[in-house]
Amino acid sequence: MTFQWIQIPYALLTLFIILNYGMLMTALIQKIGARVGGRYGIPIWQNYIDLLKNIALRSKISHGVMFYLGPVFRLTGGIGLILFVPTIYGSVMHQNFSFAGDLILALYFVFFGTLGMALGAAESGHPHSAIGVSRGLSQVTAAELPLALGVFAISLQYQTLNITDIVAAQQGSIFNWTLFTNPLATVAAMFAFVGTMMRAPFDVVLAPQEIPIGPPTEYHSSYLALMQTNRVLYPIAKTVIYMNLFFGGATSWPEFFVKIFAIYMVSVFIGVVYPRFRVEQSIQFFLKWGLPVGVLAILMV
Amino acid sequence: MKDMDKSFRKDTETEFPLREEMRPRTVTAPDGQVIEIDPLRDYFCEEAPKVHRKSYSAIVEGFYNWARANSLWILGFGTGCGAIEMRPLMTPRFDAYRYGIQWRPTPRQANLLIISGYLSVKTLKRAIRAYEQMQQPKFVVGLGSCTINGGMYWDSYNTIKRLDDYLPVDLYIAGCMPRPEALLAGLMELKKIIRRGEAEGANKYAENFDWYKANQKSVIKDWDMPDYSW
Amino acid sequence: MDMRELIERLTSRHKLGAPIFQRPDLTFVDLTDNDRLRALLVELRDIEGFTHLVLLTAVDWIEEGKFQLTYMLNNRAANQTLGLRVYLERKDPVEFTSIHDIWPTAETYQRELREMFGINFPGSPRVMDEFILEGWTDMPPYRRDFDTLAYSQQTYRDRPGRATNDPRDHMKSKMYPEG
Amino acid sequence: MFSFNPDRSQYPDVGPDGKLEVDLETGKYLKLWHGPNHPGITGNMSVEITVDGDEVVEGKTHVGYLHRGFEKLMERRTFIQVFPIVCRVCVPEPDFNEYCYAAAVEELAGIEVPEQAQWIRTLILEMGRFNSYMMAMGGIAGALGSGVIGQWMTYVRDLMLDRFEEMTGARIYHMFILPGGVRAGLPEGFAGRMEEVLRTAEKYLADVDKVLFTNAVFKKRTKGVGYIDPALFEPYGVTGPNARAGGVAKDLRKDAPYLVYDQLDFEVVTETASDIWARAMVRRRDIDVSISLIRQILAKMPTEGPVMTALPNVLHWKIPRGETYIKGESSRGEYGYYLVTDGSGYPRRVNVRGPSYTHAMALLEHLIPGTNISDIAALMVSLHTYPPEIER
Repeated sequence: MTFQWIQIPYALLTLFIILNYGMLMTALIQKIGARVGGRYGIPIWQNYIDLLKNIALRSKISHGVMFYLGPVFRLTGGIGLILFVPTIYGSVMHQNFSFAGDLILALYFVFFGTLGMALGAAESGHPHSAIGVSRGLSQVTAAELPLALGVFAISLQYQTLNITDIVAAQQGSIFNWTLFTNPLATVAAMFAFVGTMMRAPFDVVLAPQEIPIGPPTEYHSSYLALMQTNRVLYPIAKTVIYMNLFFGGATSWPEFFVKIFAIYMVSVFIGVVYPRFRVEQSIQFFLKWGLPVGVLAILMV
Repeated sequence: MKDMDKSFRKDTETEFPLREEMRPRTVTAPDGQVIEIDPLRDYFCEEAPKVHRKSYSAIVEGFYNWARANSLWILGFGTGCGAIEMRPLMTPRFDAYRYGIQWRPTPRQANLLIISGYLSVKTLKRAIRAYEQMQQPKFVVGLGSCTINGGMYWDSYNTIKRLDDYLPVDLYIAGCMPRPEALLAGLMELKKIIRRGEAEGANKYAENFDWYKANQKSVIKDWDMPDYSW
Repeated sequence: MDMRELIERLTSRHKLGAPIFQRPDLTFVDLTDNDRLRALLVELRDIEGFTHLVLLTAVDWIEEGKFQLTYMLNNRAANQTLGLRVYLERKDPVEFTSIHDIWPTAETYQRELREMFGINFPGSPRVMDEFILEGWTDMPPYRRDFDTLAYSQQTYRDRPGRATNDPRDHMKSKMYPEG
Repeated sequence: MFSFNPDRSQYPDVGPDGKLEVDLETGKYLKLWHGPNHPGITGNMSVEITVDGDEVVEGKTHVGYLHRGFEKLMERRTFIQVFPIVCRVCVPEPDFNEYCYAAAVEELAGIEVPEQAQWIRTLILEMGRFNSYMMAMGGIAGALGSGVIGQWMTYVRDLMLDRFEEMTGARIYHMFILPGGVRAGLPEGFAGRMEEVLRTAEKYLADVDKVLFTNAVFKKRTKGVGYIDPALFEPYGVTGPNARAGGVAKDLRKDAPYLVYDQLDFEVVTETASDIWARAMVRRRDIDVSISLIRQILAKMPTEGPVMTALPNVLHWKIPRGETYIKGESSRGEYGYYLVTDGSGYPRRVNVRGPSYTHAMALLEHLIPGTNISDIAALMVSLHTYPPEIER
């Protein structure tokens, strides 16, 4: 596939659609969580208002250059992920900048945001940020292991590192999905998925009762607005990868919305009723359950 | 009620000694470097707050105010007994989330400081710091009779009587203690004030900074923090 | 356990005042020899089963120039509470024996007494640390000669327009019109 | 597998003066303030902790943020004027203050309380205990990150507050139990409406059992964490559910029955593990006891009768010199009022013995070293401490 200039506005359009979808979907999911607790929940457009409010704040203070760059890196992670992953299979407009080895790049971007956040939060000098960051890094590292193993398993299975090709291989019937052709890899990767969605029981990074919301403790106004944008983009970008790799991708926007929502809800269902693991318990969990399943998945292939 | 002892005079002479960890000292770092530390100067910025203008266009400002009013982030700081009615406020019966109200655990991200009830001098010191760390524009709501004029604790030696001497208050909610319905009504009223563009407490604070500081320092005798906590 | 018997037994070895049997399960007794306090407390705790220190507090008898310290002990098995009262001279500096090694929780009570009554307990952990008050330079506030209303009026500003309706007048007119 | 058992050999010991010599400049340790503005702290207090990595080396409790000088304020009010302010000593369970104060005054002034009033007082105290436990259950779950339990429990608590409102006219501060009796009898049809509330509560509590107490993560976070050696109970003055979780059946309702508890039928709930799990479980089961007690009281109490004794002229009400101590089993442990009178119209001294006074100060400071920083909130909430009764 050759590069064409028209891809840039197309990719931006994709980004715009995903951003708005994310804003509405996260609000909807908050509403679902609230309903479990018996509440009515926030208005569906609340995320837009919060974002606007944060941008409209009049004062902001900085703790240094890295403090600026933290949210920027984080957002880059989210946007980069979306840009290099084909959103809609078979659509010229929304396949973005997918290329031959993009799976590796995507895996890199998954980690990139956390890393950038770590630098920024460390600059803010708040001890809770530092604790949150160290927790976040150790947990992401542990959760990454099953994911990496699962991804290796399927790249061996399909003999390619191109996400578009992987999606192509899963078309046709629902039983062509990796979910059915390689269930162990899917399970291993889902461990990582639940583990990195910042929901209970793996929300040690934010953990309000322990370290008041962790890394973003010092972030406010526009910085926080950037991070909020990323908070709606990044989980969806991540879910897109999972959808492409394990659940057959999407061929149209409605299919995309439904699938993303369904996959996202997996973490929500678990998150709503579970208390929180301690960081070493969650690492233990990944090493004990995620890792063997991942190894098995590779062996199976 | 017992009569007041007219002969009692408050001790205004004694200065509170500077705490040990706040005194200047020299420290040897792990790598052998010797560092002079003056905690009251080194760690803080001494700049005074400044007045932040509204945006130039009234329409933009009105739009912003609408957003501010519909996204009130309360600092989760229960300063007094009124905090017990804040929990029903956020739970199924009253559910203030419907109105865009939610808790933030850190002052940096909060816009609304609710002083929930009486303020002892010790808490006042923390409340001032929390208030100053919030970003403009920020709002203060005084909850309960005790923030208005002392209420039940009008003769207590340890609680302040008027909150607006120390922080710029946008709205008071009276009662001991105010019910969640009263809280909701008060917050709705606050929204109207914000939308009208009258909730300029932070600018008021910056304009009358010296007056507020003098009031605060007359009560807090161990003032070992910068004048403005950035 | 019969409290009369117990007090009699103790009186043979310690100088105790006349006991007050307030309720069948509550007795107050004075200890007149302050130096014997620790011995008596240890005996009560280890031999007589008064293992629970309920509270330790002071009463300011300013007219008599004395501080009363009350050590309230409880024997759960026998359902008996014993209030042991000790009197200190009320002139600065007021000091007394610390019992933090008999009951670790006494440390907190002694910190409070040091701060609120100005009664020092040398050797008690963190007794000189600030406990409740912060930056307090006036006299200890629980002493009787500290007037909280006067202090409050000299420190905090009143909001103009506050009218005090003393319930005394209201009740007088409504409930006891004859006086 | 990894072992995360703490090895404390490399940390300094606490010195004889209770201070830990930690050299912060080495960069090995970090001082952290939990509170007063911290979502994991119950109420307005703070814990100053020194951490090494994720492990807490030392913890100090700081209180006094809620100090209003109650004991001083009471000294300049007449006996009847004290009554409206006593309930404000402790916010989540104010009725114990009213009962203890009223009972102390009645004892020193020699006032007999009508039987009907005794039953209503017991009812109020049990309702207050129910509410307080509801907050504790929500708190324990919330401290471990399961917020939905807190939502349910607060909702049930709201229902109970409605009953309080119906009975006393106020949600939080009821000012209902005053020296001589209670202000009024029960409203018409109260028992039926209370039964509805209790049924709803039981439904929600069954859900809590399913969601929380069978949850693997909750078990993992709480079992074996925050262990209190039962040998520490007496030296540290541990009472109430915290002691019952360690197998000691301390319950003043049984040990020293007051009001009408000797006419009611209930068992003292105990657990043996003495960890966070056991303390949560004791409270959970004690809610059932409370519910059954409320039902018993409503069934057994006399329907007619006076609720208030005629007091002497309260404007010139002088009580002869004396002192007394009244205690009761609150939801956190032994709650007591020590009242000293000197023959004048004002109390000479009132001292409030709140159970949190020992739990949140000496005991918590003893328990914190060696725990994980994540467990501090759960540990505090499991001790069920309310700061206002520490500093008054």
